[in-house]
Amino acid sequence: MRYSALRLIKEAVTGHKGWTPQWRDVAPQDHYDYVIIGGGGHGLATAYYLAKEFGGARIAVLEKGWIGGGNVGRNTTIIRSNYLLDGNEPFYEFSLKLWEGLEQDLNYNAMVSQRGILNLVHTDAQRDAARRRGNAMILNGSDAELLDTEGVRKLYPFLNFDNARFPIKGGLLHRRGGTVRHDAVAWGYARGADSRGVDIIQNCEVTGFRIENGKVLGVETSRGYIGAKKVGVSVAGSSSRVMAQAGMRLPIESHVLQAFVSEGLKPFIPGVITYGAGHFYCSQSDKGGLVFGGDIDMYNTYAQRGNLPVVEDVIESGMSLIPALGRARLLRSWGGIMDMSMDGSPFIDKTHIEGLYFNGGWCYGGFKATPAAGFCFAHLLKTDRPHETATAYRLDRFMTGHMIDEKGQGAQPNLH
Amino acid sequence: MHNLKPITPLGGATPRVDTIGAMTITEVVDCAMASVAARNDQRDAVKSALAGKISLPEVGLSTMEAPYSAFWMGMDQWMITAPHESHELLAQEVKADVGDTASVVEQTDAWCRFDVAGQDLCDMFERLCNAPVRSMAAGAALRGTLEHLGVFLWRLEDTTMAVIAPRSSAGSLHHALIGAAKSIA
Amino acid sequence: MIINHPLLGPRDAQEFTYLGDASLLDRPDWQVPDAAQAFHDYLYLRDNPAGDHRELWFHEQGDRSWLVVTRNTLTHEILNVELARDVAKARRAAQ
Amino acid sequence: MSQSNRLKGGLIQTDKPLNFTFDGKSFQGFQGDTLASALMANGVRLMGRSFKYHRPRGLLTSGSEEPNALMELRSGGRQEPNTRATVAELYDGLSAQSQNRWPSLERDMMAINDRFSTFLTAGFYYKTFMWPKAFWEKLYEPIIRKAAGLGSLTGEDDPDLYDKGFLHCDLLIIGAGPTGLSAALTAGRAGAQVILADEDFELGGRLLADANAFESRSGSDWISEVLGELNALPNVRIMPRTTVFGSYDHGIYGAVERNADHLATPQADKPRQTLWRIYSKRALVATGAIERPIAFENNDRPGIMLAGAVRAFANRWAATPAHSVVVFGNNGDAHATARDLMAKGVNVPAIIDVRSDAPDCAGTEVLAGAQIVETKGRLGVTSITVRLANGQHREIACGSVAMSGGWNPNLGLTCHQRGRPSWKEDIHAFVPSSDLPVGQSVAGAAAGDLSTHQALMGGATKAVEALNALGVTATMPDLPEAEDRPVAITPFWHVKGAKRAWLDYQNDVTVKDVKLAHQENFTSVEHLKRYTTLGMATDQGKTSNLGALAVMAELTGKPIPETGTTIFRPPYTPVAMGALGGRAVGKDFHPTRLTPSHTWSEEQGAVFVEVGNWLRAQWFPKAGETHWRQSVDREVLQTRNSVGICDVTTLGKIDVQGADAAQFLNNIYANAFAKLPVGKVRYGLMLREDGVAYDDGTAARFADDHYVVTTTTANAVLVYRNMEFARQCLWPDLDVQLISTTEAWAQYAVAGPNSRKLLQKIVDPEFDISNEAFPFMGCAEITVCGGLRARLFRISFSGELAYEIAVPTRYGDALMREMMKAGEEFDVVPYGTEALGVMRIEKGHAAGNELNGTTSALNLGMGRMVSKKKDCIGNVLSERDGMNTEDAYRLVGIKPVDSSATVPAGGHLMSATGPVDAAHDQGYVTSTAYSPILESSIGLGFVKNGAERMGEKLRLVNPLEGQNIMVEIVSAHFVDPDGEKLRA
Repeated sequence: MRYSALRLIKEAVTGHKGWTPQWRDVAPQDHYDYVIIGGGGHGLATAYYLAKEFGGARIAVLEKGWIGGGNVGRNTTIIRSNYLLDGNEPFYEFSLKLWEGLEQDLNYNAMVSQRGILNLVHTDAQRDAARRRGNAMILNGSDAELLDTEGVRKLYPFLNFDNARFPIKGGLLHRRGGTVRHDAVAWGYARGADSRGVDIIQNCEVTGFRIENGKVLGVETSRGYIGAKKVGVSVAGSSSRVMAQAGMRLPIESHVLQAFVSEGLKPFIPGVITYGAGHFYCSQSDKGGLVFGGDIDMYNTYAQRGNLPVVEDVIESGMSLIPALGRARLLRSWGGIMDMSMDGSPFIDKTHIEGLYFNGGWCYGGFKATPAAGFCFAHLLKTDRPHETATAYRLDRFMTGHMIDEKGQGAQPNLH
Repeated sequence: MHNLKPITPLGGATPRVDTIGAMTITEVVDCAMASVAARNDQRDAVKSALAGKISLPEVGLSTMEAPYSAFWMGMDQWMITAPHESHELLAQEVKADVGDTASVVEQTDAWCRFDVAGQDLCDMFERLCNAPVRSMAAGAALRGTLEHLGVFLWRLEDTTMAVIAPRSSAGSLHHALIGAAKSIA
Repeated sequence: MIINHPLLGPRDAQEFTYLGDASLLDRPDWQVPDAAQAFHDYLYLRDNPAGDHRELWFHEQGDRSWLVVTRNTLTHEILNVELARDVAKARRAAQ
Repeated sequence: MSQSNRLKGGLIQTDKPLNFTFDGKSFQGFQGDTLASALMANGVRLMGRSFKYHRPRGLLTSGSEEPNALMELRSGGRQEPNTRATVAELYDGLSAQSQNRWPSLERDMMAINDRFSTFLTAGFYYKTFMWPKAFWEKLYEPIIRKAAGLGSLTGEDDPDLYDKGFLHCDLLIIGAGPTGLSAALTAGRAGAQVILADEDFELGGRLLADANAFESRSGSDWISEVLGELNALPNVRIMPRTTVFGSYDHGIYGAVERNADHLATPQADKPRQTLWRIYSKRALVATGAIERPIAFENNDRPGIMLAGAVRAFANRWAATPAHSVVVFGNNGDAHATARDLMAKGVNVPAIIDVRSDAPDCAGTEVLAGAQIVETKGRLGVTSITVRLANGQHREIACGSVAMSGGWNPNLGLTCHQRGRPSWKEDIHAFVPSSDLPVGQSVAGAAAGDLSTHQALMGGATKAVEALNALGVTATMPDLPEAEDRPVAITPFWHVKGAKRAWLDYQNDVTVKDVKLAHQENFTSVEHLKRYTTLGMATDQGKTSNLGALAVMAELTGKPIPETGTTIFRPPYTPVAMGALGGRAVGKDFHPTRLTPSHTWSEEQGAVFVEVGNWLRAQWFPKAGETHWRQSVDREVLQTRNSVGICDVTTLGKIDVQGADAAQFLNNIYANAFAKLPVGKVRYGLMLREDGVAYDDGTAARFADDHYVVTTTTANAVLVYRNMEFARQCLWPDLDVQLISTTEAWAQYAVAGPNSRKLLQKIVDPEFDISNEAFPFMGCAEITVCGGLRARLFRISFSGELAYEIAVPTRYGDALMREMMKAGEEFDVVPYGTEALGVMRIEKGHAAGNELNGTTSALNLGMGRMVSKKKDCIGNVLSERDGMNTEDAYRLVGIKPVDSSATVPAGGHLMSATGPVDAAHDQGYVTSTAYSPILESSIGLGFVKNGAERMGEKLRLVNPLEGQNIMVEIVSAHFVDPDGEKLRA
């Protein structure tokens, strides 16, 4: 079924009886060409692009709960391609380009909104780093502008310019960055994949791999054994748990990132702002809620909830940047489990087990990567070669010394 | 004798005293401090070396044997204090006692100290730090955080708490103490 | 969270700095033939269990002791707390 | 309008009238009123508009679960949007405005959405607004955004103070209704440390709202007796106006106390609210239950309320929504509302009870087996249509409907740690299951025990259990005889066949939306919520979630508990951000650290800069200097030509002692330290275990067993932490003791050709600091100014003959003054961090911009320093291939070919003639400065294989700012490359 304004009108006058399921609930078959483990944004996008771009195969997505229930359903909805390093920026720029055509491609309005993302700078050294980054972005075909204090003030007059502990000295503005209605991304990919014959199987937990002679044959699941020529794992915070079933240890720790939303407010914050002197970033949703976040809780965890000190840390930062926030109220906080890698950058790679592929280590950057991660993982699954924008995301890069460390924090996952 | 004039942590020539409601906040400068850390396996040796001066307290506690006091800082580590006016060279003095059994470091000016006194002490401190102030007995000493600062809290008496914080942050600490005192005044 | 410090009793986790997996105590010998592999595995690979996890916390705003905390990563229940120095010494002695 | 809907009695103080305004109209209420009860008493039913369709909205509830009556309170920086009138305590002068309407609440143009509601179904926006492509951001979204949100912020700074504090207790009791009071009495008498917190300003919970909770005495009588006793107990802390909003790990609860929201403005220096972190050994959730509505046709008109709320308004606040109130319910409790209203003289034309076996009720007609099928009234209900058991319809005029679909235990805090509730069939509601947060128990209505008797007994019993677990003996108190009616309920969620029956009042989610979600396969409860926005409003679905779940269960044919529940997340009710920010706002966001020369520098008119938490003098402008460069150039030239002084106290200083101190330093530094002689300083580079350089500094050896290590300002804390890790965890057998002395010593760099001469005037004459006696990289403990102990280091960051001198911090100010006096004859200059930066770039010293966490010793040109002959952190992994490629970055100097050009830090380097793009990137510029000595802009940077490219011309591009210049790669040591000055 194609979505359009016309269709909406037609359904409205006929009592909305014609809408069909956006994806089917199907029972697993015995065998697939590709089994994607994980019905999150990445897994669904992978299935979608496998079916669309690389055609013709039998594909299943296995999801232990309900699709879109992981980080794609609990993030702060930001998209951007404002990375510094060679291994990253072309990939994220590719992703941003896919975002820009996503709705028409999927025939699903995910509300991709390029409202601009502004990284504030507060010291000369931060400005130098912003300049290096902005130039890297432009040299990679993305966009960036360096604003001075007055330039920032024009966009966000209510920031704390006059009584700040760490004065705002400018910012790096990435106009093509913005936000997306996150749940819709999962549903749009699910609908697109489903319409191309992908089996989306919810409530199907993978409990083990069947591996013989170094080759994967299929997966054991809560709904029985499912054979597969190739298995792609795309399970974000559960990466270590799932890959442990294949006997692998990963350069990954699981941490919780809390996110927050305020009560609905009349339009206040036009774009996305990130504070350079505290842990705080914020945008406002089309419903009016301020959507914001900050740092992770710092300790390994699989509990999808955080603790109060980080809530306070984030809101102290927010208050120090936007003193008017004091009268707004925090409505809800939640936590998602991040697969924090050892250099803050992800993996899209084959494993040493034939037929087993891994996509993970996205830290808290996974949402913006969704289209490209899906595309590149599909490319790898199909061709056994990394996509040209994802060649650096190797699992062995710590052995070879090719880290991609945007923050320069080293092997300390909670600092990336 | 040198002729250099000291300034207080708050930058004044003389210590500052503020009285707000029932609380008095006093900047304390007449306090020399030296840390004593026992060398490996020398804890008992250090204790006996210092026995003539002060008995070193157990975890979380302090001892006061005028003119010296001591509070527990960490594993096998203590802070010894004495009046600055008479014991400016406290570290040298202590080192002479302990010899090679301990590492001694002058800490006098690493810290600022405010003695907070008054009957609303607990009401005030429960707005500042997570230490269980109501169950801290006189003599208890602990290290914790107070408004983003790492501090020692030393319960001198039921109604008096010494707050010892990094000297460079004296202004911020003082501001926080004043704010809390006004809040409960 | 509250960490029951072996010397100090219950202390707020906010006073601590988190490092990670307690296997970071087991720094390899720098002179073994496959030292590069050993250091790679030591520094980069993690069990990352969903369950009991031994991990290093530093009481930075307290007595400055490093602790080995055994904590369940699903429930955050803390099962055991030891002084890391004691653990490290015991391991050295055992080797 | 006088208080036309005010009844007799209640707990308000009619002798204390309070004036207030709503949308500019003046009203009067009484002390004890909420804004909601006062408006109700004044006959106001229309209080808001719904989010999507802008339907008229009135009160639904009497408590914090209110979804409809949201208003803006106060104005300017204190304007507070989305305030629930039901919890806003009335004060004299209160001014409230309605929100999310234009131009007025009565005539809201956006109500046109309601006309188009058939198009604006759940998730309609996912299916349209896609063409033309550019129109989403240009046209559709701006329109949607304009309509978004409810109330507004003014953008002005919030002027109020907020406190944060910490409380400790044995037992935290959350909720001071019958359950909480009975628990508090039990625990208080047992001597335990008790905190009793309630979100209301009046304690008592439902006892305040129900007329006949006790058999033989009034509720308020018992409440005051209990509170009287509790108030006298020093171990009990009673906290009204305090919402416990979150349950966190290990018994820590977040609570917000509203200290001054019942006042027009807080008193001077007093907080508006206080955030309390409550550390409890045990906690008892006694948060009661929340009534649920019934979905029927147009059940959202103002005047249609929850029955328990109507009862609360009548009994506690002596207010009624109308003089004629119909009751609609599926349970016995609804009848109590009818009885209480009639007792207060309110007309109850009928009780419509869906139960075919509904009992009679004296004074009114009970329409058993009947349902409401339609309501009328544009801005408030005027009549309802009832379908009787026999199928006939009857219209009944009324100004209000009091509805009850039963009661849901208030689960929030029991589920904050992801506990899943279980289904209790006799009350048809979810109750807490056994997976409660550690230390928590639940009693009373929150546990599904809905009678007053059960509440009293449950509270006391659970308190005894909790205290027993702590080793405190407690006994059950005498409790009054209370009603113990069984819950008589027939599950009933929605009237079948309704065209539009509301589930979520604020977000306009109707039964039909749930059906559409089901049709489109959004059947998981999380999908349902996200697709329809059910339960995402400011009330977080407190009154709506279960109803929708029941509809979905019906559609899927599964029982409700199998359909699931959404996850309860903190906060329980919305919390002002100000309270979570506390005092850490504005200049107080972080502590400010001041250097020993701060006061002196201020006197000189220095410009300060934030360096971490430190404030450092950036430069010292002189009269006539109009640009910072003039000051900085002068400071550099004067230093290089004569002598300058800079406060470098901020550098980290760590005292390292112990028999194995030398071995320890050997392990933590990449270069060798064991053989450093006493009285000498050595530069040291620290690597992370991954081989990347992360800090540098010096170590001075004062004795065989005593070193002082310096770190960069930025990494002082990190290095100290890592050294403790090395000491305790990696080499626990070494005899080493560490302590920071950063703040103990005021330390100044004295640099320039005349630095020795200056210092010779300061250092006491018995210490020979001549070049021979005290050569480059020497250190000594000395005295100055006639006997003050000091430390002297001959080290240089500027490349000049230079020293660093340290004295106890209290004398730092005086030493600065003495040195400036002593230096007058040399034209001494104080210099700030800018000049410091210029000189270190001229000298080619790496600093934070170069030690950026990705650069190795090799990159920094110090590869040979990394010892291969000892065990040190980082040396093994620094040898990985990827870090040692031929084209690895090398630190170089960068000079513009045209000396008038400016080198931008952050510029990228390209080959002189090749393409300009990322694929051809040759490196980047890390630090730049204008060198007044070289009279040129210069820079440091990393260039691929840079060490072999000296003299090569590269193109430096800065497309961000439209720059593109030619530069030459040169040695990073712009001045004195052979170090002759240092050693002079």
